[in-house]
Amino acid sequence: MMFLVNPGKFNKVADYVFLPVLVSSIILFSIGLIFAFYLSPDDYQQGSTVRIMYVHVPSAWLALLTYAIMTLYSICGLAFRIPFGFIINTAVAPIGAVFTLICIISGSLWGKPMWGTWWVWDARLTSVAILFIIYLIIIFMNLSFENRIVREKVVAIFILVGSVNLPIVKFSVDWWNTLHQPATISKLSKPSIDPSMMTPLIIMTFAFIMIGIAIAILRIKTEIISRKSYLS
Amino acid sequence: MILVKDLSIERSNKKIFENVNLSVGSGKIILLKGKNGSGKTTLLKAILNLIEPSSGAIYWKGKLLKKNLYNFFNHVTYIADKTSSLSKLSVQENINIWKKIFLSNISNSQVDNILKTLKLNTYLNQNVNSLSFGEIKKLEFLRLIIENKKIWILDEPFSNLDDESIHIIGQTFEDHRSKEGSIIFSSHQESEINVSEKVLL
Amino acid sequence: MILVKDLSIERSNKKIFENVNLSVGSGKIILLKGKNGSGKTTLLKAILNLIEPSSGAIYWKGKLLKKNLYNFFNHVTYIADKTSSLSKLSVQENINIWKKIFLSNISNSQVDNILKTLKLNTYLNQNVNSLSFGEIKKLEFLRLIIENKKIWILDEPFSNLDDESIHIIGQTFEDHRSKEGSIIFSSHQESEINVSEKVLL
Amino acid sequence: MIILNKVISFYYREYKLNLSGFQDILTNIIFFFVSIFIFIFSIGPDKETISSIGIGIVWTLLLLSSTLSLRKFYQDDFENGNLLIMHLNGLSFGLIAILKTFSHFIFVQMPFLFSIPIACILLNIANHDLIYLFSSFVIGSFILSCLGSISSSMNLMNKRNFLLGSIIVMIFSVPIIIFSVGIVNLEENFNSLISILFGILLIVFAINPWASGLCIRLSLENN
Amino acid sequence: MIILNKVISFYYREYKLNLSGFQDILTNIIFFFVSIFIFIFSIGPDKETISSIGIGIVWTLLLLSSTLSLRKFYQDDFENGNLLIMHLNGLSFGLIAILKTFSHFIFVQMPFLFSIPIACILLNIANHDLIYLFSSFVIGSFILSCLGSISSSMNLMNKRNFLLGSIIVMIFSVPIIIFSVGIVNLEENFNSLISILFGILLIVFAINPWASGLCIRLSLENN
Ligand code: HEM
Ligand SMILES: Nc1ncnc2c1ncn2[C@@H]1O[C@H](COP(=O)(O)OP(=O)(O)OP(=O)(O)O)[C@@H](O)[C@H]1O
Ligand SMILES: Nc1ncnc2c1ncn2[C@@H]1O[C@H](COP(=O)(O)OP(=O)(O)OP(=O)(O)O)[C@@H](O)[C@H]1O
Ligand SMILES: [Mg+2]
Ligand SMILES: [Mg+2]
Repeated sequence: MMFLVNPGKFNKVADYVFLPVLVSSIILFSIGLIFAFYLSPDDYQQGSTVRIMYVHVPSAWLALLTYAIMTLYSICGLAFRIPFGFIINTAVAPIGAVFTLICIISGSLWGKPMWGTWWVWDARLTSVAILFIIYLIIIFMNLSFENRIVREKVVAIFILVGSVNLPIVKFSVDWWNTLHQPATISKLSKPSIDPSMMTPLIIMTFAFIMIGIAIAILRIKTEIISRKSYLS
Repeated sequence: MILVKDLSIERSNKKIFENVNLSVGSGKIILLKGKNGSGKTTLLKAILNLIEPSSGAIYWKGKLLKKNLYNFFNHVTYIADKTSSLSKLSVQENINIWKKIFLSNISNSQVDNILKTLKLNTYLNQNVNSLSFGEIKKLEFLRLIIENKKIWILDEPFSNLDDESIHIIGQTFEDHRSKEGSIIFSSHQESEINVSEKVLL
Repeated sequence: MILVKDLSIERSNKKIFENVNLSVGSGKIILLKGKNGSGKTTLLKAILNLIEPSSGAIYWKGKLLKKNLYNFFNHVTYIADKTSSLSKLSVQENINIWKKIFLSNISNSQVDNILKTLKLNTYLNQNVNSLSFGEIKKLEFLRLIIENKKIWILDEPFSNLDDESIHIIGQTFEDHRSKEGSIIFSSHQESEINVSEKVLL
Repeated sequence: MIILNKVISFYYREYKLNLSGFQDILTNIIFFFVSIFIFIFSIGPDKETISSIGIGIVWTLLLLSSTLSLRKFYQDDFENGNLLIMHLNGLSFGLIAILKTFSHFIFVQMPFLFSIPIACILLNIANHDLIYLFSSFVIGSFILSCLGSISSSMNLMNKRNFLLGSIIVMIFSVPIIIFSVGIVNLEENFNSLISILFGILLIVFAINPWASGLCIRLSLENN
Repeated sequence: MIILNKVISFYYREYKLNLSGFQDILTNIIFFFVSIFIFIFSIGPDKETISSIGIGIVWTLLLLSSTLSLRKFYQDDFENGNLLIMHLNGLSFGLIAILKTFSHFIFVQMPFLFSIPIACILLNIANHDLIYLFSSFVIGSFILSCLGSISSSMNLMNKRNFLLGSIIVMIFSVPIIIFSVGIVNLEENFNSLISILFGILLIVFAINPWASGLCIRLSLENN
């Protein structure tokens, strides 16, 4: 598993993996879309707007997952002095931001028919918006600080501090009663979602993951190249 | 007292200078010479521990300067190539502030004297931003007297000054040397000052 | 072309200078000399109509300069004692901005040449605030070439420069003179430039 | 048409200075949203309240942004000598003031203009208010730019009586804002109110090059 | 006790400087009151709403106007070389950060403290809330000063994107806002909430000299 922390090994593994990942993401996406639009039923309450879910939920999960990964790598970078951690942080932040944006936009589109407004100030929505802004700040810090060494550390610390927001996003629906849907799948024993909706959801989730990985590989590789001078 | 040993400095992966050696004893005046961009200012800043050298070290009284920084600062006045007087305040206000922050016990008449030799005495209530460039520069030299330290580190002290002022500053240098003080300064101009050593960068 | 006649200037009721006469013809290089605070900068600014004289007048091509101001400005480049490049931008960005605002049709290769003679060509992508003082000063001279005007008004162009750069600027002056341009500049330093007239303030 | 070219290149320079890239515009907008967040957090998420004070929030932020950037208005260019260079480049002081005012309007106020629709979504401002908000906002922010120009050029001179002047100018913005907010709330009077506002705009716009130009000239003389 | 003398003279200097920048302070306060007027006008004269959101508004405005003055925090002294002089005068970077933070608190935030009572009258905030508001305000504004110090020292290194620092401050102040507004609204929990706020203060205060000091050092190196 050294390829997760070592740039050289990562490059090697990435070369093998990239094409399969890309192909499978395309295939999964096509299947997922077919399922989402043709093979899944309308919801008895929500009608066909329920199909937004197949974009909304995977992107929300990935937004959170990406941030969690960044948090882990920040710890690697700061505590264990593994520079690869900083590389991942820089490379992955925009991807997370895009997922968050997709989540917010799809959620708003969903919210208009369901709740009657595009936006409400409930705990989950607000915390997701903050997550988005945190992502943007990370990106801007990466762009605008000149001194690399300081920048990396500052960004990593910022990521760690910002990770307080993650549990708030995740559990806000349980902690406060809000408009937003509570967790469906996390009830491990018995998902409260219909299996006919479950299949496309899972396929779409994997499609999103694969696309995320593919873009991440590209970005991490360019990041590694741009730092060749000191990575040895 | 100050010993610069094999100092090399890089900025953004670009070598500025390599293996500079320099020693500043008491009663010595040292002149840094070199083209524009040869690293005079950089060297002076490195001596003040503001720039991390890529190799080599600086010693102060035999010990690593870095370990002894604030002790060293207690003996140093630095005049940078930019002036530091506050342009929105008057000359008098600037002097007052300097007297306060450097905890100087210089007497008012002493200040008046220096202002008179520097021909600044008529400008006391004028705002610094309405002074001429050379007058602002001369005002800066007051800090040398107010701070009253052993080591003077000066970056291009003579630029923008007329010959008469340069002469006065030169005399101040001699004075300081005779009091066992040491001076290290950079300059592009030839001056009448009798330097102990000339370092080419 | 420029004729300064019996010019006196007061600032805050204090006489700076009185009855200065000066004429700047084409192909002439005029040097202003004087002590710090003698009013060199003030005179240059008065010529640019930035300071109202208390008596006397300035003529441009026989007419009162004041009446003809923007026409006059079309022929003048002024380099003040402070540099004007934007310190947060890179050298290249500064040059681009200058090219735009002075509507200059100077070619890129010409700029490259000058940068090379001034030894600034390696700093193109460096931010101006990380250049050395002299390099910033040299960068400023690029404006002379980019603006490409007849009359150059320069305030202490040689301070903070090394001898080599002064020599290069001196050659540029000679060039300009041979093209019937005129230069008026102030300086404290002696230089090798063959001035047509020296005005003492 | 040389002067037109010069104006264009003036804006090229302003653009370079203000937005060295897309990310600066984005930071402006993000700043706007974060401020809205802060408001919401401190007021509480009650829908009714939020939509009733939404317009106030937008106006406050507008005012904030224009005060925030006042110092940048002339100060930087004055200190590094670029104001002088512009003048010597053939732009009269009055013209510089006009150009700078527009530049402030475009580079500082406009980003807010573009974020208003989104702000309306977040703040539950009714759609039919949007048009009132928009028009009053455009006019009001331009008035603020003009006033900002006058007061910050007064500040260049760094003399006590002028300090007071710049503060007085700031105070002038109070009735204007009150008017503008009124426009949105009193829809029936919209036309008459907006013409009053427009009148104020014309007056301020006419005074601006004259007053700011004079201040710039005097400050250059004294520097 | 040389260091004590130096600290005292540091404040003498700050005092002189801030007085000459008096109009900035006044501008902040004017901004504060103008914004309050804006809110009152946009809400309409309904007393209930006004007093219910009053505290939130005061808090937000406090936050916004302290971001207003961030630029003055280190920038000026950095550019004219006085930050360097202070350091060479024997004040370590961390100490400079601490002193500057207090100076910001005293010269920028304090004037607001004095305007709070007036704001309370305007906003119909009950008298017995005033004491809560005051104590939470003092602690909260000191936290803001610390955050401001960190972000504006970061800004020294990042030459262009001025607003980024403000945004960071504002994001971090979200929890502070929540707690502080909470203090006033939930009087029964006053003690526990204020101790949370105090805890945050301690953390930020401890980080500040370290973080700001580092940033100042690096920026001096690169200048
Ligand atoms: C802009 C508005 C919205 C945002 C920012 C948002 C955000 C999120 C997030 C972050 C998650 C992932 C939570 C987790 O992993 O536990 C999520 C899940 C979900 N959202 Fe939304 N949402 C929005 C609007 C909506 C709307 C309008 C609906 C439907 C009425 C909706 C239905 C769901 C459902 C069903 C899930 C899956 C819950 C689960 O299985 O855990 N969302 N949303
Ligand atoms: N942060 C930096 N990154 C890259 N290069 C730098 C940086 N800072 C300074 N330099 C370069 O270092 C060189 C030395 O600068 P320095 O200011 O020491 O020169 P100097 O000898 O004082 O010149 P001058 O006589 O013009 O004052 C310059 O060429 C400058 O461009
Ligand atoms: N607004 C003002 N009020 C009073 N005196 C002023 C004002 N502006 C300038 N002066 C004085 O005018 C004198 C001339 O200034 P000027 O800048 O022209 O001198 P200079 O010859 O350029 O000197 P230097 O060689 O130092 O640059 C100075 O003594 C200055 O103090
Ligand atoms: Mg130098
Ligand atoms: Mg001069």
